[in-house]
Amino acid sequence: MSEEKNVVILLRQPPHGTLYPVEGLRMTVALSGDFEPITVAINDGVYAFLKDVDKTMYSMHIDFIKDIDLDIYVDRKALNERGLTKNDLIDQVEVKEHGEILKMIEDSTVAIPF
Amino acid sequence: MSEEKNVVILLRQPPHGTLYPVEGLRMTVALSGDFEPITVAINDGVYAFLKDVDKTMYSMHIDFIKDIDLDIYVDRKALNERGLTKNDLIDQVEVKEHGEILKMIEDSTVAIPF
Amino acid sequence: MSKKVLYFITSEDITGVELAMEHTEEDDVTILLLQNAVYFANKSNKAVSQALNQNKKVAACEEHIEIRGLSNFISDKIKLVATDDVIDLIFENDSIINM
Amino acid sequence: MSKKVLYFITSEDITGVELAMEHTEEDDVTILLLQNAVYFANKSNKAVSQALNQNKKVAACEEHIEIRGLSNFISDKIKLVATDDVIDLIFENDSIINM
Amino acid sequence: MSRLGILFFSGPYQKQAPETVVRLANAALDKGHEVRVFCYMDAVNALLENQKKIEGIVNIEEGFKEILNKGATVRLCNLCLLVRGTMKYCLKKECGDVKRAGTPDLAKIIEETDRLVVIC
Amino acid sequence: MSRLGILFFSGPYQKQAPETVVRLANAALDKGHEVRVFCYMDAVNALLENQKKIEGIVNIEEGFKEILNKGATVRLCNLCLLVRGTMKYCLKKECGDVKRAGTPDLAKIIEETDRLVVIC
Repeated sequence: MSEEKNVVILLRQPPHGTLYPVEGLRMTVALSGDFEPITVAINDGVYAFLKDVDKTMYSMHIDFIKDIDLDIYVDRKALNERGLTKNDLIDQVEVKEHGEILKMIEDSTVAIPF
Repeated sequence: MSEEKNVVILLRQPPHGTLYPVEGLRMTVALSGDFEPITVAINDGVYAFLKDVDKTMYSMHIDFIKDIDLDIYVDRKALNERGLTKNDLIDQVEVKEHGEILKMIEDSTVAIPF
Repeated sequence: MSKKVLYFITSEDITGVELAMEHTEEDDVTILLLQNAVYFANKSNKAVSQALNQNKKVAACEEHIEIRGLSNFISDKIKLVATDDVIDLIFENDSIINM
Repeated sequence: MSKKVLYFITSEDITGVELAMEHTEEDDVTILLLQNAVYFANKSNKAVSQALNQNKKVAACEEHIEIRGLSNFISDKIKLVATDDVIDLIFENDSIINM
Repeated sequence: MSRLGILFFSGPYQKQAPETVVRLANAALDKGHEVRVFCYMDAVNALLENQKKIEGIVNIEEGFKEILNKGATVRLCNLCLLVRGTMKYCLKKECGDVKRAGTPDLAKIIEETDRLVVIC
Repeated sequence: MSRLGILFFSGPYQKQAPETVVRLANAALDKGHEVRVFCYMDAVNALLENQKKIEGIVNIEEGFKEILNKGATVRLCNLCLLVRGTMKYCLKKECGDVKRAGTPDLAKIIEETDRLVVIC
């Protein structure tokens, strides 16, 4: 059954105010043994990937996710709403149009929000 | 010093999704020995006083607050935004215009949000 | 390949409703509101009203509506479901978008 | 009787900023943003921009801005305050509206 | 019979989530389904022993004992317990199939169940 | 020298609040102010013993030990501890002036301090 499951980890909360985003990324890492989870940042979740944000608690998760060739996508709509651009973000994430983000969520069979 | 302090308990969250409103009313009760705290419901806090809401967890607090002649005020603006009217609420609360609610908050020296 | 998708919304975050409304028309989408998300069922909520106008299926956990005293304030078009029915909905749908 | 009032905002609830903006002009009002409320300091936030345009005093906890990497995205008109200054602000004001 | 996975994040007496988890689990078990719960972050504290019963408030410990008794499995994030200092105080195996686990166990739950719901 | 009251509601490792409480208390104490903290709802669990140190994560138990050591008083809502089953596992009086209290003790804190801040 596992090959049929598309797991999406949805990061929607900002880093540092809660431990949710950190735990979400830790979950992506944990699920990567059995699935190919996609990490998708929407709403305030996009703030987790600013260049200047303190990533002490989760940089190792980002590195691990990239080392095993999994993707982290960021919703351009959320960036626009916050006056942010691709250049404000770290290189390890990929900015996608809102429609593409929707498609990823639509195609998931299990979506887990953090 | 205590006679100078106007304490306002601000209920802003809906009942039942969290224990905050219940704990807020319990706090009003607890503070009533030393102060005359005013309880003010704004935003989703107004839902706590619907006639039909299950008040098992906090009806005793409301009764106590009224028994010692303290007031519970509800923001009319918050009611309007939610399509609610005075008639939808229990008799123990008093609906006030938004301006009057603001005045109560302005006049407080300690405002505690729940 | 049309599938049945359940938006399982338990948080006070309207994003789940918005995502459901943007979901492709090809799929059969149901929005299920639980916990404080049932406040979105209030007639005065714009996102849910719009979803109903677009003939999206919107359901709400009856017990969570009732303890909040909301029965009189929600649209007739919202289907109230018992906890039992929630379980059935979960298994009837092919995928679950949790929010 | 004018007094100094501090809106001490530590939650992701814009209500605190809105209440501060509606506060009587007679008092000397400062809006202080901490924790996730510092995201309201983002230039794209309408409520805080409006408060600044009305010449309200808006301060934000510098450390909370910095760990979030927000320094480049906030208005120059927002005063960044160290934790030490937060303590001074608390005692300099006559009353505290927590939100 | 189908298998339901449930993930949640909240401790008891703060948010409604633990109560909802218990209700849904009970309903699923009563319908003959299998139920596997994963407790992440504060949710691990929902399984603490000695939660005092207070009238009018649903006791979360009892709720979990009930679903464990009906055959639900409950897994507690190890690291979440460790940082909170509550490792030693959770319900014991006499109560049913409740034990500490790593985050990869959630992967196992997702793999071995038909649906996963998350209670925020 | 002034007196600062601090009220908060969140347990450790979920929200930033306990960390902010520790920071503000430290800053106030270092400036020579008196600090009194009241822990309500989940916040009582911020004072649990044996919180494991993890690199990169601020240890909340240590933070509270530090401010207690500097003379802060910390009061824990009794009923909140009781329902959560964590009554017996909090920091002991050897750590400083930390003890269980009723909600009326918050009234006392408000009365006896110059300002009360709430960390949500």
